[in-house]
Amino acid sequence: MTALLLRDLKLSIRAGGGALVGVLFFLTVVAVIPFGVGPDLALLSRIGPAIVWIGALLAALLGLDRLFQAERDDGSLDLMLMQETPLVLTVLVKCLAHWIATSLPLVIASPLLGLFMNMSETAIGATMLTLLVGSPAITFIGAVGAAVAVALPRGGLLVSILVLPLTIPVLIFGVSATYSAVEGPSPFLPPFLILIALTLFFAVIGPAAAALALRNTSD
Amino acid sequence: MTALLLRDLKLSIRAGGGALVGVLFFLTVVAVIPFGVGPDLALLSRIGPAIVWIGALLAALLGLDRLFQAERDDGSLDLMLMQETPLVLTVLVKCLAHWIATSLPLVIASPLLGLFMNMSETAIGATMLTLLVGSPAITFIGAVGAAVAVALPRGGLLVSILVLPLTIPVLIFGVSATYSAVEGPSPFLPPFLILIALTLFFAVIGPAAAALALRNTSD
Amino acid sequence: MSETSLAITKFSDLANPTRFLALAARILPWMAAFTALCFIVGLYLSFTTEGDYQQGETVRIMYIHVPAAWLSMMGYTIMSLSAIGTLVWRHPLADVSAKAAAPLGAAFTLIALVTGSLWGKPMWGTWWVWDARLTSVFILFLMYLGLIALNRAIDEPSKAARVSAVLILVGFVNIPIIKFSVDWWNTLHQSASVLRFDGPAIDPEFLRPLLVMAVAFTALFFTLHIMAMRNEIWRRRVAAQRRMAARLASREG
Amino acid sequence: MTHAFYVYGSYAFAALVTVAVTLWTWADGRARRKELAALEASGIRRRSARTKDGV
Amino acid sequence: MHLEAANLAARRGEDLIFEGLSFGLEAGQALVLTGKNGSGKSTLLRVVAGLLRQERGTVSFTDSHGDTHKRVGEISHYLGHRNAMKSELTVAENLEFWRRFLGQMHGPSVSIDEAAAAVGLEGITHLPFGYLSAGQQRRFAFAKLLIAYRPVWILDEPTAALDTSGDRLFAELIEAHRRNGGIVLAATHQPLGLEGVQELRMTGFAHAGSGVWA
Amino acid sequence: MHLEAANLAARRGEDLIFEGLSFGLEAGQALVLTGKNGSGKSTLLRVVAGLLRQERGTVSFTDSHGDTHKRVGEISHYLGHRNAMKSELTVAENLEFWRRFLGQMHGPSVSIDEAAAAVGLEGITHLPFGYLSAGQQRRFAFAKLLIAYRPVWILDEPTAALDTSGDRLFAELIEAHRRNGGIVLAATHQPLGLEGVQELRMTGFAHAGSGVWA
Ligand code: HEM
Ligand SMILES: Nc1ncnc2c1ncn2[C@@H]1O[C@H](COP(=O)(O)OP(=O)(O)OP(=O)(O)O)[C@@H](O)[C@H]1O
Ligand SMILES: Nc1ncnc2c1ncn2[C@@H]1O[C@H](COP(=O)(O)OP(=O)(O)OP(=O)(O)O)[C@@H](O)[C@H]1O
Ligand SMILES: [Mg+2]
Ligand SMILES: [Mg+2]
Repeated sequence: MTALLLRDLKLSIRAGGGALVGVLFFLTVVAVIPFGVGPDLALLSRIGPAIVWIGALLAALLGLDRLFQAERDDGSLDLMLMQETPLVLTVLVKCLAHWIATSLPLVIASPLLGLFMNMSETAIGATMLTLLVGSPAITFIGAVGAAVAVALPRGGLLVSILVLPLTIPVLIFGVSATYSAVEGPSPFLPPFLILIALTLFFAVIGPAAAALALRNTSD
Repeated sequence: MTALLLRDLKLSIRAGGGALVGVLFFLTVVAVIPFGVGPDLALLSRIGPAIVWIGALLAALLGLDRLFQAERDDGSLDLMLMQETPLVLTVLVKCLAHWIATSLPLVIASPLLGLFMNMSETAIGATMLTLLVGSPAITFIGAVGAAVAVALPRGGLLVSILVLPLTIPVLIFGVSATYSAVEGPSPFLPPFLILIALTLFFAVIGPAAAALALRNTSD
Repeated sequence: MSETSLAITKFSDLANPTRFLALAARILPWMAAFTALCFIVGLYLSFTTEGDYQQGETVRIMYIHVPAAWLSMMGYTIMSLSAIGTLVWRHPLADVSAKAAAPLGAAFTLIALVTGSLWGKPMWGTWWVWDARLTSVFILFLMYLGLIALNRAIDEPSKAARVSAVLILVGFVNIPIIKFSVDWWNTLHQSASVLRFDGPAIDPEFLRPLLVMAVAFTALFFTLHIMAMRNEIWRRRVAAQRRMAARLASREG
Repeated sequence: MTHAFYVYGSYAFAALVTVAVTLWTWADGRARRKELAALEASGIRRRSARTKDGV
Repeated sequence: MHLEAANLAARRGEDLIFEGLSFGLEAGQALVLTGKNGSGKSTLLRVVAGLLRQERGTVSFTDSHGDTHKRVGEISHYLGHRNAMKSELTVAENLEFWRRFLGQMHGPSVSIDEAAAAVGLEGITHLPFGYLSAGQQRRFAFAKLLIAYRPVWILDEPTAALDTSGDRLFAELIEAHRRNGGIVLAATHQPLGLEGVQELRMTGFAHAGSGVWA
Repeated sequence: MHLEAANLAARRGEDLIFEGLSFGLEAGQALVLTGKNGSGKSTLLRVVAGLLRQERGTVSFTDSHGDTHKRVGEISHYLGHRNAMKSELTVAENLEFWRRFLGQMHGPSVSIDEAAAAVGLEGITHLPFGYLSAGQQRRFAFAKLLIAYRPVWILDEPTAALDTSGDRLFAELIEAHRRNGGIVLAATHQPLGLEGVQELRMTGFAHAGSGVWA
């Protein structure tokens, strides 16, 4: 399984440039928002965490649709489906690799963006923490969409449509945990714990559903 | 050439439902935003144009990277390269098809989103107009990246470094033109004219550069 | 030849679209009549009962808004049950049922959304707010549309059904969110007053038309669902026969 | 009536959608039945119809 | 060791491609599928590999201890029309990945360099897979079968794109696998030059369109 | 009509694959490339088609009016290892697209249905290309050569994945093209069964590593 993890990481570095696309897209989003809200720094710092979260969510979508399609196109998926290793585990590892290649760099880059958005230290820390904990959930949900996309000849927008509505709870709790850490009055822990719960929940449901979909699309 | 246009449109419709999907995608992205920034209608209407533009950028990026890769993988690119029709024209038509399939539906749906985001009529009109004029530029820039991705199998990183930074000016002038139309005080025309100039500039440079990259594909 | 076709007849009897068609032909007229009757009574009641002292005449919107909202959730539940049928028993009728329910569910969700908006303007002073209930219903609508788009994008019906089934089941998490969002987040929207664990807390004056309308909408849903299922079976039958014709032609030709 | 527009608007919209969906379902069924009849006329018949009844 | 398929039927789209198909293979035996294009050879192989669900019938494998496996894919190598290699990675990286991902079963397997030598291409494993010629790619795809032992080999036109020396080479490797007690199923259009094999001629389309709906 | 290659040399990566290669083909003639895997057959064909830039040498085509074309690709059909068809589209849509995209040249060409019949697959052009078996796909890829006339056919292992009747069919189509005055270049591992062809044996690696740097 480490072999799969390493291979996928290698591939995204060699070919996709996954990490950088994500980070650059993220930067683009963050660069554009100030034009929208104007140079009002107080407002910027207020919506900062939300923008960072939305940027991370959208950036995770880039490249996600081909997570399994690329494997199908060259026949690797066939061999993976045949193995004794539970397919769920294979999916989980591929999710992990995708997360490390695309979302982790965003988590690491988020403090920089926080500075751009004039966020306080607490806000930056809270955003980073919630992102770290919450972004895997997005990848797991996305894996279901990616597995469904194997039945489609090509990837594209459809996958994002199927995936985005399901990610909303993650976004809500991620953002609200950040805000309660910064402004109060509500405590930080409850939404944060729910966020962790969501990630764990989708870490189970996502790969299982993706594996189910993959089993049903092979032909 | 109309044959190519029609084929590409057909392909993107087959792959996922067509124009409906573009609109749905946009709706989904926009539905996600209020969860992040909260249901503050005044704020939403202020960041509305920026969000709509970011949505358009994201939609254009999803799938753009495979514009020529898909053609290479099944060997169609070889036949296209051999033809007498200037390659620039082929690239231009493919860009056009991509734009019609992904960006045009967004342009048409943008008023609806404006309503959701509680934007004023002027803002909606201005967003739609700037999107219509500016979004082709994103496609043309993306085409260069897509072509480079084919020429350099390991050039994934290059693509993102190349493409995303170039789209930032388009985004910035698009958004700022919209805002000056709505709020003033700066006049609408200068940024709008720059936006048109950008689109025209990239309409020439983009396909030419892409064709050059494709010609130099090493195998 | 006759022997094989007999075996096939038995096999398709097991899967049973033919028996379904026979059944549908028998009960559809009755269901249509029942639906019409319920609507006549329901509409009569909704326009003759008293207005609310607080909400005035707008309370009449409730008689369509609430049944439509319920049905939007029920439609998805039916799709989820069908999805289980598809994945576990691989029953072809389950595929058909899920596919036929999607546009109907989307239609009722749209009604709930629009009537809710029309109710919101006089009550809350705005067409739309991004509160939890409203947004989760909006997401339900998007999910319906997404599933319809997915189904159309895969052109092998049984595969489309299996793939959609997985997504339908994953998307089912949204249904409890819709139902309980008003309890979990305090929002503008009314909390449950009919479908509660401790019985309805609503004036019988309003309850009567509401329930009749709910029955009418439900009957309409099922009538249309069976009609749509029948259409889908016919569609597949046409496709199968066309393909058979093409194969035979290419064999003989 | 106080908010006639909203009330009648709601009813009108609901009626519009339900009628549209009903008509669409019905028309779809008719089209399918026509196709089946056309196929039947061109001599392609269902296997089960060949052996016994069938609807 | 025994591979048994009983009364198999499979569907593609809505059409039944074959029906009532049975065969049995003992250790060291091979089955060669022939038949014209579109007759269902690949379909049958995918059913045996567990990649396509059969409509009816069973496939089962009994190993040397007498245990029966229902999922034949797990103890098989499958070489399809596509090579299952990433063109961005080098040959060595590709093979190394599959060696580790597939894991070792009890049986003879060789190192990556030895496998490359066995398919006649030592010394170029450092090249990215995408840089190789069609035949070289096919050879390395075959090398995958040597680096991790699996008793059953399922091969779909293994010699497509190979030169004549490659054909001979593959035939020898297959024979060696059989001598080791392996079982081979192969679909092919050209004679593979194997000895003492069973042959199954596919004809295609049991009953066109005899689906649930028609 | 005359196709002339003079003193060609081509490089793959940094290696010179062949050097000083010349040939000339008149109307109706055919050149068959043979050689082991990786010997540069595909490379040569891609150089002639203009898809790969040669290191040295020239390729030129003189048409029946005596005009000389430098870009041979424009008057050629190229059938590579990959089929250049979209699996999402039906066969008919694919062929229709290529017919319109390639455009008509002065010369015999047939309708899509006739082309499908010519490759032995009439009646299934309404199926999505991706649903076809490997051999059926190859046949339709070949049908592309019939729907738009090009004097020169450049074929890279045209009969890969074909059954024996398919081999014969293709040989006949190629012969028909030659009788019409066409020129054919083909790389192959199996004898194509063509009559009176020139043969060129590729050996590969003129001087390994004799690049600018060595
Ligand atoms: C677009 C806006 C709206 C949407 C999407 C919406 C959605 C829903 C849904 C899904 C239900 C069913 C909930 C359940 O069974 O627990 C419902 C019930 C209900 N809605 Fe709305 N609603 C909207 C606007 C409104 C407005 C403006 C009002 C009135 C001020 C309203 C009043 C009610 C009432 C009274 C119920 C019945 C609650 C019960 O008895 O369980 N809704 N709505
Ligand atoms: N989704 C589908 N819908 C309808 N028919 C299909 C589908 N997929 C495959 N087929 C058909 O199934 C048949 C069997 O294909 P298969 O790939 O098994 O043939 P094959 O014997 O391997 O042929 P080849 O020698 O060309 O590789 C073909 O006629 C093909 O057209
Ligand atoms: N980018 C590259 N760098 C280094 N070597 C390369 C590159 N691309 C191709 N080659 C080598 O060029 C040689 C010629 O390949 P080519 O595809 O022409 O062979 P071929 O004769 O068509 O073989 P086959 O019969 O297998 O199709 C091969 O040895 C291949 O490894
Ligand atoms: Mg095959
Ligand atoms: Mg070659």
